[in-house]
Amino acid sequence: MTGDDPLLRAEGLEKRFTTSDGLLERLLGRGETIRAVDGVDLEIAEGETLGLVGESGCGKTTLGRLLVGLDEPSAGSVVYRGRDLATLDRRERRELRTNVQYVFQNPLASLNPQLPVGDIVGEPLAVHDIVPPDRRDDRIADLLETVGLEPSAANRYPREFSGGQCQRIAIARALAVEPEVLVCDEPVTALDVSVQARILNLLSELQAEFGLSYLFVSHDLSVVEHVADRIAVMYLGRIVERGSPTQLFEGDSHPYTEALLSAIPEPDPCWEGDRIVLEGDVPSAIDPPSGCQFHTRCPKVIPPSAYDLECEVFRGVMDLRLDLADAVADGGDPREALRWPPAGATNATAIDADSTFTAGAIKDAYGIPRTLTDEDAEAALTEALEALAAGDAERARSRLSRTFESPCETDRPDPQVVDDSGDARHRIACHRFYDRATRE
Amino acid sequence: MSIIRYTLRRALTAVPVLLGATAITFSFVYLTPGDPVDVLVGFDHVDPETRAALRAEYNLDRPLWQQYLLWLGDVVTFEFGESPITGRDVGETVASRLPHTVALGVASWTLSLAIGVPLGILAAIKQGQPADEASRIAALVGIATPNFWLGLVLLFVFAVHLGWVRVTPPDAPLVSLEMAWFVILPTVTLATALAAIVTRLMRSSMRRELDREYVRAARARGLRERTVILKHVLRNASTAVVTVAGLQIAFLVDGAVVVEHVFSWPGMGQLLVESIGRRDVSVVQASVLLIAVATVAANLLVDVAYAIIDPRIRHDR
Amino acid sequence: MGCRKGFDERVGRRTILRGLGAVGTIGLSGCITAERDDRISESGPTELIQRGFEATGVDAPFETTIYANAENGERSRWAQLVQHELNETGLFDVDFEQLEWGSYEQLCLNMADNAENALVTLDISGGWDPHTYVNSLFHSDRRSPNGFNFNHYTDDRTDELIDSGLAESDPERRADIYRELQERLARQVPISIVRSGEETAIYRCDAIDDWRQYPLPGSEYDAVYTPYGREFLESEDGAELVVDLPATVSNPDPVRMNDTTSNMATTPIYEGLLAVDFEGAVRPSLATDWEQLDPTTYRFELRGDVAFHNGETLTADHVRATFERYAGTPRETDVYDWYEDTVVIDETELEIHLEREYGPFEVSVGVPIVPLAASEGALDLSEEPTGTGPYRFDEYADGEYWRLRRFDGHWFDGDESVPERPPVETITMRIVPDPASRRAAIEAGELDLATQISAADVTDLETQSAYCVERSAAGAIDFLVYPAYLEPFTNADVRRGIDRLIPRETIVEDVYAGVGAVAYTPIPPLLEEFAVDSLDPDR
Amino acid sequence: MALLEVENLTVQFYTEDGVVRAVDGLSYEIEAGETFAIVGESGAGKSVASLSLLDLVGRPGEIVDGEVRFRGRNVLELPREELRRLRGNDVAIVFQDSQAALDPVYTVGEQIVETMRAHEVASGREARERAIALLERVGIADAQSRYSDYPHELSGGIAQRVLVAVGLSCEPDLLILDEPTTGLDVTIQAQLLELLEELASSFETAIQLVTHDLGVVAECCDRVLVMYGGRAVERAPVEELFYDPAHPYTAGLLASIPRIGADRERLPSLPGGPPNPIQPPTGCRFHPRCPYAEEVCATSEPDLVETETGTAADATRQDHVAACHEHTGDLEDGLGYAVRVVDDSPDATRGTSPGGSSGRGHDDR
Repeated sequence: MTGDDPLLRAEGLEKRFTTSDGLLERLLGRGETIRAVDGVDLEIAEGETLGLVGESGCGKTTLGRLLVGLDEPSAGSVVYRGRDLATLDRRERRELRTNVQYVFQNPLASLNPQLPVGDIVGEPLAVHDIVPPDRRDDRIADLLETVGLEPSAANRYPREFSGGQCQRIAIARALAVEPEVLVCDEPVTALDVSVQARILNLLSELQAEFGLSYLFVSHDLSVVEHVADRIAVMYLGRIVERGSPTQLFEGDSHPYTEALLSAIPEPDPCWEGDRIVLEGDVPSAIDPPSGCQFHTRCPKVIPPSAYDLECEVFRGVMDLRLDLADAVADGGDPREALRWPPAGATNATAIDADSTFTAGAIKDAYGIPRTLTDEDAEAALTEALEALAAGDAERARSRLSRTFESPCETDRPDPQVVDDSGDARHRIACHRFYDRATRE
Repeated sequence: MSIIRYTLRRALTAVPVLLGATAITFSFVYLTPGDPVDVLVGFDHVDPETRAALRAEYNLDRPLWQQYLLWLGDVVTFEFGESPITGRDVGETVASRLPHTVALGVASWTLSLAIGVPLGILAAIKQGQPADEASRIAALVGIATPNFWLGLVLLFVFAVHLGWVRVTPPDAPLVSLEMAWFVILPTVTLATALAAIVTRLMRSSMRRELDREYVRAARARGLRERTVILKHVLRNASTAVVTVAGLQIAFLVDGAVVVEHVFSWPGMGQLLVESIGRRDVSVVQASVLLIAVATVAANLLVDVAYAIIDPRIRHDR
Repeated sequence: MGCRKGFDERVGRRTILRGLGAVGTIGLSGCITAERDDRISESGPTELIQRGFEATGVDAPFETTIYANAENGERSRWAQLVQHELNETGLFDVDFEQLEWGSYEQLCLNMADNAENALVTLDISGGWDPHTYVNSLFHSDRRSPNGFNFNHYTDDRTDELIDSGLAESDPERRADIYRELQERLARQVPISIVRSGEETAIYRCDAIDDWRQYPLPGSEYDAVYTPYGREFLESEDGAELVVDLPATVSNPDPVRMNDTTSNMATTPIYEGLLAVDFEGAVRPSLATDWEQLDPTTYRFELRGDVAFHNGETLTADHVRATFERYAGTPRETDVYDWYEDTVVIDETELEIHLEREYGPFEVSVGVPIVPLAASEGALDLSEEPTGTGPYRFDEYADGEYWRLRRFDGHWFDGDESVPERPPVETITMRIVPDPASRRAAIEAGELDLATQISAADVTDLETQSAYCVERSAAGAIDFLVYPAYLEPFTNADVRRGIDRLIPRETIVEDVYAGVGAVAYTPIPPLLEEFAVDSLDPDR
Repeated sequence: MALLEVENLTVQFYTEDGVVRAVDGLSYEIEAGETFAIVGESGAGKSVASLSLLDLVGRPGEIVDGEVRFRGRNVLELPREELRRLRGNDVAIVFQDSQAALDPVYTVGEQIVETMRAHEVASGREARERAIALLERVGIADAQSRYSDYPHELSGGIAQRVLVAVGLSCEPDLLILDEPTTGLDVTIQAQLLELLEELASSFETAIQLVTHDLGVVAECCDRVLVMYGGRAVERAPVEELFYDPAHPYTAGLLASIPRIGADRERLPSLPGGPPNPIQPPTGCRFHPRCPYAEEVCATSEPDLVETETGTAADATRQDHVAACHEHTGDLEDGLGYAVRVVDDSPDATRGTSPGGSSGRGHDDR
């Protein structure tokens, strides 16, 4: 489906924000840089729907804004029909705005409550002077009908409509200028399931009717799966995996994608699969983790090759290591940063907060077996925990970080093509797939 | 961001504001036609040499920017020099008037809050009930009553007919019981409109906050209604009032001109009006500078108070 | 008491464009009206105006604006009466506008330079000499902003008459000159004089027995005790008199003084060589005797044993130093219009040489005689006004009050009409800027006397037995300025026509509640020998 | 006697356009320790019903009828002070919008401590320690420093956890969760659901979960009540509801859930919109949207009956009840949908198994 010349292509797209706004901050150099979008390549073909998935704060909204030219990229380029957006002049930019439209997450908030629906939908017609004034009312009625509303809705105000209807109005407004691309930012997140389904159906119908291309941004894979031809999964400003839904859901996938997928509640009370629950929130984009940015939460983080450790076990060791590093960096009591006293520690091994750390209790708290299968690893861990118990957090930290350094935290994984057979190229940026990729 | 750092940051931004304000008033005062020397000589046709000598005496012959810099230099050393009109030290003149205005301003500001805040809260809680309606009417009357008229009415009723207070200030120190007694009428006059504004504002922001989810959540947590209103709603609602209370400093200066006139109160308002009438540029500039400093300081206080009340301000970047 | 005179003269010449209040005199000049009505005969005002319109090629209705300053309600009202009369003729379409004082002052001072299409309404107060009323308003040297010749009226004969009036010291000849001048002005009507004012004082009858009002503003409180004027205020010895001041005292130093208020506040402090009494007669004060040796030389005999408040004793050197002190000061023209030098003959005798013959010399020479310490710079009169008067400066609370105390070292020994020392020991002048508050203060008993009360309040309080009112014709006139630089006002017929339309009686009776009198000529009836009873404007 | 008994609860809102019956004769009960779900679209009245349990419906709403008995005492008739003691202490609510439900000007810790103090559960240092322990308990890392964070400094997931901690602060017997996961990322939602399950078992707290997301219901609830237009249309144990929905509305809801691998071009969806709250449809309120509606549906209002027997439902019994004429035999053609269960190998985990789709799907007809 991707032709030679995609409708919209992004190359090496980056967007950095700086947190400082005041003169003083700038003088003191206190500003911190947020890498909201960090080197993204992307393309959308004509008539295609690209799903963009990720958690809040992963940069997907920023990416959407960059693609429609609402924001200027810090680096990289966006090419629309072969034209680099950066080279466009004002008029062309204006034209582009009519070709690429945006539908926002919160339908009610994005509609001016003071205006009747007819004016809201008709506004872009007037601004871009698309339809002569005398024919505007007809066009507005057409548009409202297209999105499944009565033409009489034109005389009413947004607050008189339900969430789903407001989203229809927003879509009608976006369609008013006959765009080629619609960027839908979480268009159904705020809606009820039954309404959600109908909006999704509407979007598909519109695509079929007008040959629209969509960039469909959502955190819900089940929704994206439903509408997208291809899916890109984003984590902390980078795209970690992309491919067709089938490739993502039926073949191998990035551990992050797996986690997202697993998190969707199964509407089946008897389903008893294992759920992958990621710990914590998305890390801050101000100081993103090194290497593979997901390594701080990844359940399948790769153990150092020197040791023979299970993934889950190593995850526990990693968590301990990272928490300890935080504690040392903050200079506080390690007990405050560590899982201490161990949450949910109900058995006898749980120790009250005032007693000293014991290696066993810490291991329990981090889900590490009392004895590691790998002897060298066990020795190093024991040594570190003893140091910690003795109160030398710094020694414990350095011992741990020297011994248990994962390749995931040192090298940034490049996307590897794992499957080129289907209708899309399936690429994953994860060290686990390096072997396979090189094999191919 | 800590409160101290926040305060410092806000204070730094006040410096250019002050510079700008003084530069503007400085040029404004000079650009208005009529010159102190004209007033001095009473529009008489004096010997041109005398006129020139007088102008030189007060640097009026120099280019405007030089005058401004000279003046600025004086200001930072707190040397305002001598007024060409009165021959008195400008700093002393202003300093002798300032306490009166501060006393009146602080008193009426406090009174307006003391009346407006509880009344606003009451009206918000009793929405639609007689107490609310009464406060609405009272506020409307308060806003609509001109200070000048109210001041005179109070004067004739309480000073002339009832004889409870004096018409003119007593010969007593500013900080004395007699003076405090006298200040009641001007304070009430000046506070009335302010109190009315505060009442309406307090009411509307309380109403807005009362509809917020956290209020319902606080009730759901089993907090006493008193706690919900006074601890939660009031604190959130007070941000708007704090902002307006700060802006009212400027309003007070404006109102003081009229109220001081009616009550023969020797404050900054009268001084300013008088000095403008006499083209006493040096006094006008010093007064305006003082008012600007006061306004900026008040706004700084408002910002800091705001940040203390609402932690989001401190963190917003 | 001569000091008075210096002040009056100064006040007049430098003039105070009065922003606030209305002061007026009772109708001394009412006699003119009846005669005038007979004279209007052959051409009425509208015919005059029409004739003027034809001559200047202006079509009716002519659009213009009449202005007043918003602070002065009475002035605004009479301006509107004029507006109404003009619009009634159908020849004019007049707007009325109010400006605040500062803008209004600028409008007036610059109207000719900006060729404003505006009629402005003002008043002016002068002194005991006719020169003070005509020079600033009509002399071509005094075109605004150098004076109050607002519409830049220029007439060589007028200038000549004004100048010769000033230079003539023979009273008879002066009277002729001013009569001719006023007749000329009545024909040309560069401005229309509407009303002559009146000085009023209102006081509590229980606090003050009888009050004599000085006719010129600035010298009101002379009446407390004036040996020269044979007036004093009866009261128990050591009493305090509380009176009003309409504004703060801007500067009590005679060479820097620039407002009436400072004048009022310092009148009892200073004395000059000669003074003008309540009737306008020149009286000896610090000088016991004087004679004109030739047109430009006057010899003065000083009173001996006169003490200044700072302990100095008056000598001829004080007089000389006082005059010299004016050089290069803002008030230079008070003296250097005529002063050449002083020859000290001995301690108590001196000759003053004039640079030219000077008509108003006797009313001008009474500037406040100040101590040598002030002339030498050791004493700052701005901070501490010091003279030889019956009261000395006690304290000033800026914006609140100005207080004087009896000066026990005053030279006067008492005579059959005035006691040796003033019964009132303390004069407290309370600064009450608002006229309504002044009224309230007098009603509340906080003021014994107030001088600046609105005409309406005066007539209101007059009816109450607790209050007494003292009025006297004053040296003030209200007038209407034409934009005489602008067609059709360039035409004298137009101005004359409008002049006749001005409803003077209504203005005095309705607007000023009968305070003041209708007036047609610039020299008020207070100056009896110079005022003109009747004039034929069409002559 | 159940922990909570709701009987014939009726709540009205007086709006400019007319009277809205937001909750109309709702009856149900919750046993101690049970997790009970109320499901429905926006505007179905589920949030209003929850607020009514603590008499928190403010103007312009009013509870016009019914009883809410908690441990046998009618909450709606309690004196003010007793009602206050009940709120937060015996019954706590976790509101939907966690950021809005926390007072922005007080720290997280202050608000937890304040709640404990209001019920004299703990105060001073002890309250502080308990608050920190609670924050840890709900899985907040670095609870000590989070204690002095302001709400705006929290992410949505953390804020929701804080709200749960506030709810649990006085160890209530019943915790009402109003759309606790709406607006959260799926990953955070998963964390929270896991937490709820754990808490329900360790605190022995009964939970009333209000949600529109049937996936969430399937995850963690024992019994479900489905609301439509202010009324209960179906109530059943969770398995029965999912495998044998007795009301066409429930069936429609189930069908419209997007499912990974379901491989449907179009999502089945319910036609039309929610009923007009001011003038609800006659008869069965769902009939205008119901594909199986017959004449009787428009004229006669179906009662809530046991699906098996067709006898009138009793709020106290944990049966499968529904309000559809089908179950009283009044429907001529019957309900034409069937539930298809796609069974995968039991050890399959989603996403990673090559087999793809899993779970059970519901299809129209």
